[in-house]
This record gives sequence, C-alpha cells and structure tokens, in this order.
Amino acid sequence: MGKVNDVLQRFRGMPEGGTIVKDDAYKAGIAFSMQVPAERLREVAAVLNEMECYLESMAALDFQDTFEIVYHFNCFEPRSRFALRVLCGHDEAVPTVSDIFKTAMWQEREVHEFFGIRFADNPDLRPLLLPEDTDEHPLRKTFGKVNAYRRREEIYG
Amino acid sequence: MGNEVGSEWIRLIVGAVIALAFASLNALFLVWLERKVAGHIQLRPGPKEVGPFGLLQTIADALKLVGKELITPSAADKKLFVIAPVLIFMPVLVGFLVLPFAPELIIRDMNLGVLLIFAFSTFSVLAILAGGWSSNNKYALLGAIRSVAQNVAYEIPLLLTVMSVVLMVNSLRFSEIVQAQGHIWFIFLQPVAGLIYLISATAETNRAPFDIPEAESELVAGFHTEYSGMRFGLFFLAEYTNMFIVSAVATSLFFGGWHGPFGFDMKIPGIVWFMLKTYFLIFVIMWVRWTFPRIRFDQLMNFSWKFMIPVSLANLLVTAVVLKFI
Amino acid sequence: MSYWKEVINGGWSLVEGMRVTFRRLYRPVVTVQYPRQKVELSPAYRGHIEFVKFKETGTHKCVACGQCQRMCPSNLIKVQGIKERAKGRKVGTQYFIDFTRCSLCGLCVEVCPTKTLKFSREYELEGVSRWDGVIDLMARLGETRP
Amino acid sequence: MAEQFLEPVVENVYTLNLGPQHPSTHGVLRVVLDLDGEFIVRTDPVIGYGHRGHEKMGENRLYKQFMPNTSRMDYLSGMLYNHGYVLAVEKLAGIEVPERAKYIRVICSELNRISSHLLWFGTYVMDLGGFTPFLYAFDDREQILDILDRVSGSRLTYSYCRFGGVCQDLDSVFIDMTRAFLKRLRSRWSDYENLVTKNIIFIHRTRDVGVISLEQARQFGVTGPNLRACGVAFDMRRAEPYEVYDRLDFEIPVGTKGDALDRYYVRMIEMEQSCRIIEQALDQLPGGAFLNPKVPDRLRPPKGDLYFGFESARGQTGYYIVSDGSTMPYRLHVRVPSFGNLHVLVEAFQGTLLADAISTMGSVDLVIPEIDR
Repeated sequence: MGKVNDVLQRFRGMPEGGTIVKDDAYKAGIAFSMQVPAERLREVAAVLNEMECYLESMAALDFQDTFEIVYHFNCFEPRSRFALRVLCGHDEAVPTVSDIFKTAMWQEREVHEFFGIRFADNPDLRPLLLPEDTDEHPLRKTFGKVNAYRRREEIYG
Repeated sequence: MGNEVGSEWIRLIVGAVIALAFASLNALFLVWLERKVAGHIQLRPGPKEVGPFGLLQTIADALKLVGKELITPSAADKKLFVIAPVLIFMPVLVGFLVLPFAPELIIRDMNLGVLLIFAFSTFSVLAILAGGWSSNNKYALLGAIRSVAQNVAYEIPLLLTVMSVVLMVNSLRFSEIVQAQGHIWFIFLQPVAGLIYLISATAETNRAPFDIPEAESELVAGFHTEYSGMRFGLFFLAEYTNMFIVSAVATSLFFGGWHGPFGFDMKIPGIVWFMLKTYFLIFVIMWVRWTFPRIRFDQLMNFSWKFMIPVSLANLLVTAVVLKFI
Repeated sequence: MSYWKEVINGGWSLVEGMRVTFRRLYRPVVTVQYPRQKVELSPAYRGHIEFVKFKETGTHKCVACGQCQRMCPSNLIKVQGIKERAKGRKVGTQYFIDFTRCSLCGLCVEVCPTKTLKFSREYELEGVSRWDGVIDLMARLGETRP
Repeated sequence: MAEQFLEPVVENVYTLNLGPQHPSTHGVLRVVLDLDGEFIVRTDPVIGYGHRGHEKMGENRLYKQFMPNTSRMDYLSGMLYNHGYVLAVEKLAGIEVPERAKYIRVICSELNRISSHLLWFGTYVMDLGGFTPFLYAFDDREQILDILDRVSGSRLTYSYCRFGGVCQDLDSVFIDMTRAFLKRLRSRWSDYENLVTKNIIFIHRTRDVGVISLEQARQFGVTGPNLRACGVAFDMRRAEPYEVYDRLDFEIPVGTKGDALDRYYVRMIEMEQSCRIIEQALDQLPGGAFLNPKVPDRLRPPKGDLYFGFESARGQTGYYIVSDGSTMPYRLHVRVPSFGNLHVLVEAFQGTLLADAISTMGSVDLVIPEIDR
C-alpha cells in the first residue's frame, strides 16, 4: 500500500487533485481514480513512470457526448491499482504516452483502431488487430449491433 | 584374364542393383523403425494399421509420395532444383559398394574403401546447398547454409577419428580393418575416437540433436521446405540410407564388423553380426533423437571446433605415439 | 578444470535423460486406439441438447416458452409451439438446433423451466454438409421411442 | 554466445516472415523479422489473425451469455478466465457465493493452471527440438482434462462457473481422482528433471537467452511468471486475494535474471505450488450449497465500472466492466497478459539469433487468440 499512497500524495498537489475519488474498500478494483485533462496527461504519466508504476490496461469508452479513456496503472504492490480517466471529444486527439510507457504503443494502436481516437505524436498507428486496410471502428457505438448509446453522466452521474 | 575382368564387372553390376534395392527397402524399414521407436518412447504404439505391426505403413507412404505432384516453385532455379534430390541420393549408394557385410560379401573390396566412403559422403553437402539455394526460399537457404557449415565442421573430427583407426591397421581397406578386430574391437582400444565418431556421424547425417539444417521449429523444414512428392522422398531416403551407412561404417571401424564379441562368433554368420550391430547403432541414434532438445547453431560449431577437433587431434597424436613405441 | 567438470556433468545428464526415455520404451502405451477402443464418457458429458422423455407422459414437457431460445448466446435454437386448446398450455411442436454454432455452455439446459432439456451423450456426429449439423429434437425423440 | 560473432551490419538485412503458419508460433502469430544473417535486427509482430471481437460481443450479450466467450479467449486456461469473469460480475452485482463454491472454483482453477503450464512445458521443449517431453506432459495433462471433464463435461472450454457458484457439485470420485493425480504428478517431477531440467543442452539453450530486465517488464506491462522470473514476487493471488487464496499457504517463486531458464524454473515451481493449493483446498473443502440459487438469469448490476484483476496461467488478467444498469454491459474490456508478454519480445529479440528468438518466444508462453480477442 505504500507506493500507491505516495502517488496519491503526489497527485493531491496537482491542479486536478480535486477530481480524485478514493476507494479504500477497493470495491471497484482500484484504490483511487483521477480525472486528467488530456493536455496534462503526459505530465502525469511522466510522474508515474518516475515512480515505477506500470500501465496495466487502457480501455476506451464511447459515449454520446465524449470518448473516455481509462488508464489503469499498477505498481508491484498489493492493492495498488488506480485509474486515470481522460475525456476527449469525438474529434479531439489525445497526447500519446507511448514514449513514456512502451506498452502504450500497442494499447494506443488498439484503441485507435477500435474507436478511431487519434493519439497525437504516436508514430505508429497502424491497426493492430484489425486488417491493415480497415477504416471502420468496430467498438464505437455507431457500428454494428448496439445495445445502448448513452451520455457519460447517465452512468457516472 | 579377360574372364576375370568380366566377372568383376558382373559382380559390380549385380551388386549395384542389389544395393539399390536394399537401400530403398532398408530406408523404408528404418522409417518404420524410427516411427515405432519414437512411438514406444512416447508411450504410444506407432504405426500399426497397415500390415503386421504396421510394417507396410511406410510402403503405403512411399506410394503416396510417388503419386504426389512434383511442385517446382515458379521462382526456383529449375535445373538445380530438379537435380538436387538425385544428387543427394546417388553418392550414398556408392557407400554400399565397399561396405564389408561379411568376409565374402563385399561388392568391391577396394584398398581405398574408407577414403571412398567419406569422399562420397561429402557430396551430400553439395546437394543440400543446391537444393536449399535453388528453392529460392529463405528458410531453405538458411537451412542449406547451416548444413554446409555444420558438415564442414563435423567432417574434420570424423576423419580424424577414422585416421586413428587407420593408423592402427595401416590400411584403408575395410576388410583388413575388420580382420584386425577379430579378438578385440577397436571401441575398447579407441573409446574416445569411437564416441567422437558417433557424435560426428550423428551431426553429419543431420540427425537430432544436431538437426539444425532442418530444425522444424525454426526453419519449418530447412533445405527441403519447397520439395514435394518423390523429390522430398529422395531427400528422406538419402537421410535414412546415410544413417545406415554411418552406422555400418562405425560397426566395421569400431565394433568389429562381422565378428562376434571377443572372438566368440557362436556359429552365427558374419552378416547377422554385422546387421545386428548396425541396427543397434541406428537404434541408439534414434533413441538419442527422441530424447534431446536441439543444440543451437553457434553452440554446435563451438562444440565441434573447440572441443571435438582438439580432442580427436589429441587422440590421433596419442595413437600415433603409442603405435610408434610399441 | 571446471570446464571438464561441466563436460562430464553435461554428458552424465544426457545419459540420465536417455535412461528416462528408455524406461518408457517398454512400458505399455497410454493412448487409446479410437475406433477399436473407446474411452468411457464422463458422467457430466455435454453433447448437443435433446429432450428428456418423462415416464409419466412418455414424451417431452416442452411448453415452447422460448426461454432457451432467448438465453442462447449464439441464437441457434428455434422453438415453436401451439396451443392445443384455446385456453390450455402451449406445447412445443418444433424444436431445431444448429449444432454447428453451439458452444455447449449449457445455459439452455439450466434455464428450462420444465427441465425437459438434457445433454445427449453422442459424440460421433459427422456430416457431409453444414445442414447435417441442424438437429431436429422432436424427430430424435420420436426415433428413440421404444 | 552470440556476442562472440561479428557485430551485425545494418545493411544487407533481409526480411523473414515467421508465420502466420509456422510450427513454433503457437496459434496464428506472424512475426516479421529483419535478419542479418541469423541475427535479428528488427522485430514486428503482426497479430489479429484470430480476432473475433469478444469485446463487441460482450456489449451485446447478457452477462450470463458472455460466459462461453471467456474460455475461448485463452483456450488453455479457460477455467481461469471463466472464473475471473464470474468473480468480476459477482463483485459488480454484489452476489453472495457459498463457501463450498469458492473452494471448488479454486481447485478447478488451479488444476487448469497446472494443465496450462504442463502444455507450456511440452511445447516449449518442442520448440527447442525435444519432441518426447511434449508427449509426456500431454500424458499428465490428459489426467487433468479427465478430472475436469468429469465435473464440467468439457475438456477445454469449460463454462463451468456460474454467477453465485458453479454448475455442478464435486463428488467423492472427483476428489479421489484429484488426489491420485497429485500423487502421480509429483512422482513425475524427477523424470522431468532428468529429461529436461538438468539436461545440458536444454540449459545451454535457455540460460542467458531472452533476458527481460525488470525495467523492460515494467515498461511493457509484462506480468505473471515472466515478471516473477525478473525477481518481483507479484502475484494477483497474493496482491489482491480473491476467493479463498488468503486462507491458503503457497509460495510465489521468483527468478533472478529474467532469462528463459528462470521463466522455466518459475513455472515448474508454480505447478508444485498449485498442487499444494489444491491439496489444502481439498482438505478444507466445506459442505453446503455449491450454487447461490437466488441469482437472476438477467442480471442488472448497478451503474458504475469495475476492474477486476486476477492471475491467469499467463499472468495478470483483468476484466474492466462498465455497467449502465441494464442487462448487458456497456463496455467490457479484457486486459490480457500475453499482450505485454508478446510486445516485450520486440526488444528481447533485438540482436539475438533466430534460434534464440524461438526459444524466447516459447519461454514467455504466448497464447495468440488471447491477444487477438
């Protein structure tokens, strides 16, 4: 639990520290989550790299009003997962963290092909899992069979 | 005089025909044996459906291979591609001409027999290189290059160990070498040479754990990746015939040829002893194949140049010195 | 010196390995020669689904409620039923599954309110076209009737 | 060994397509290698040949209907994936699970972990050219499949766990079979050791081959035995104990160098530890119900998101589920361990021989359909 508290302390001092949602019971599988504006993402990621966390997973969500990318970080200690949430509009680009965390290179490729989210300055955005010539974004809620297309506050509201 | 020359020719031609027939049947039998040995080592029965104990399985497979289309890749060097399988199979047949199966069962007892066999076995490198290069496939080329490097490296310790045996007999004639082992086999006098010979021979025939030219998990099938049908079959036949020849040579050089152990022949004809020992050695080679992982290419070369060659050289030296002072 | 030690130890490790394989050489085989020998099916074996034949009625109890059809992840169940009397219960009359798409999860069996579905114990299902994978459960029930 | 040769020259490289159909790329992986002689200059794995869109499927299915999909992602540890998914949804929806069911799941999961590691052991040695250990491992694995077949009715893609329990109870035959199997497996360790672990050729093929440093492992998100081989005792079963793992006594093996041999050792010891877990769980197995009957068919978990991480055979796996309060997930993302384990090869392959690359690729235990999803 030590390192994740250090990270938490570090984040509290940041301008977006107010958006931290702590989850001491670990109910959602994370110790805390923090919303980061897209332009500050690289800065935060650099801090995390310095503190020897690793990028565990990167999941994007498609809402009517916005995209959301959830970065799950972890450091090799018990119960120390935490999430960064980055909102980006449907035609905005998110800065890449692929030069900070190498695994993000492929994770971003995957998010890019499935959602069409652009990652600024990522040198290699070829589709990863889909065919090379594909121009559809299958996990968008505008593609194929869709159960529900909601606004973000309907879920997190 | 003319009559004698004629009979010599007849002997040669009949021998060649018999050798060809024997080589093919023997290879088929060895493939069956390999599959059976592998099967039982791996707790499964191996081929058992076609014929008694599955003996006819390989014949069925051979028929299938004959019936298959011969595919020549469009970008291949066509002439070389066709020649390579033939080139690999012909020299191994030559080996049968000088092998001493029994005192009176040598097709041509040349005074250069040992040299002839090793000279011709070097030919297979050429064929493998031709096959691998002409296929115009990267895997095949890699396999061919590996094969050449490997064969060059392993021929030296092979020949050095043979040299130490030749030194002891002062002859390159197979019959004389075997004759000299009437009472004590050379494996007991030359254990290091015998072991090195067996290891090098395994490498020379591209058998596991030295099968890097056709390393399945790396190079798919190595130099014969692009071959199909009977052309592939010829590579296959050559491999098994080669295995028989190196085992037979080992038998005559180190394991007393047609002699029984320590001069006890037990009224068993020489050919039976010879075959028993040869097939036992083949079995050992198979057993090794189905036990060990494959050595990496550079380790293989290191093993040859840094270990086998110095040791076999030292062995040769010791042999020469001891013989000089006896 | 340590070099020679490694050579000897290494050589010995190879001999030990060969001992392991040699011991297996004369052990009985463990494989089952399929068409001649067959293994016993596990009691929980999941084949494709089929109807349970109830003793008291001599037939199935499908009421064509369609729960299995809705629960199936692959949408491969097609069930139809009719009401025999105006206000009576529905009775299943047609039940088809496309077994080629079945993933044998067993959700249909669990969801069935009348417990009239079960897993069959058939595993030798071969066919010449993909239509052979479509199984008519009603017809099967008729065939197996004694 | 490799550094004894000349420095690779950057010109005169040629491209070799390793796969998608190649004997040692387990599944359909294509690795585009730029080779200089036999030295690898650049690696570019091309994946996605087995993409089935499980995440999209998950958005259009009931929570329960997604269950068969889970075992098809990583077909070698289907029970573990199944288990993890069920746990994630239970946590999201707040479903009570009977004690007995928890133990049953742990037993079956650990059996599945052993079977997955055994298969890895076999295929890895096969990658190195030894065919026979592969079949010995299959012989042992077959026993596990029989055991799991007995209780779940399937041999590979189990769909055994249910929300609130499992679909069938264990019987005494299962317990006897499992105990007999553990005894048998332990008697086999010495054979494996003599045949492979101590084998000089094997040691030379794996020692100092494919070294993944801790820094690389962190950067690429490498988890599981591959991470533990670097010396970090990080195991989800310990770090975030789920089910009854906090009540069981087991060790987390770690390596030191992070080479292929360490990864091999870690997995071999892990199998033994799994045996211990199963034994303890069998001893502690309580009676009672094996399934919570009150779970509705159409679950409606409360709104919100949840990340659930667990340890599959290949490493840390996670389900990220976002629920909008309806019967189907709004988003279902799966974090797969092979993703990072494959990506790190881009760096681990650099400058190695082709033969070493095969050895490295085998040692990280890739299952490609898991990455492709």
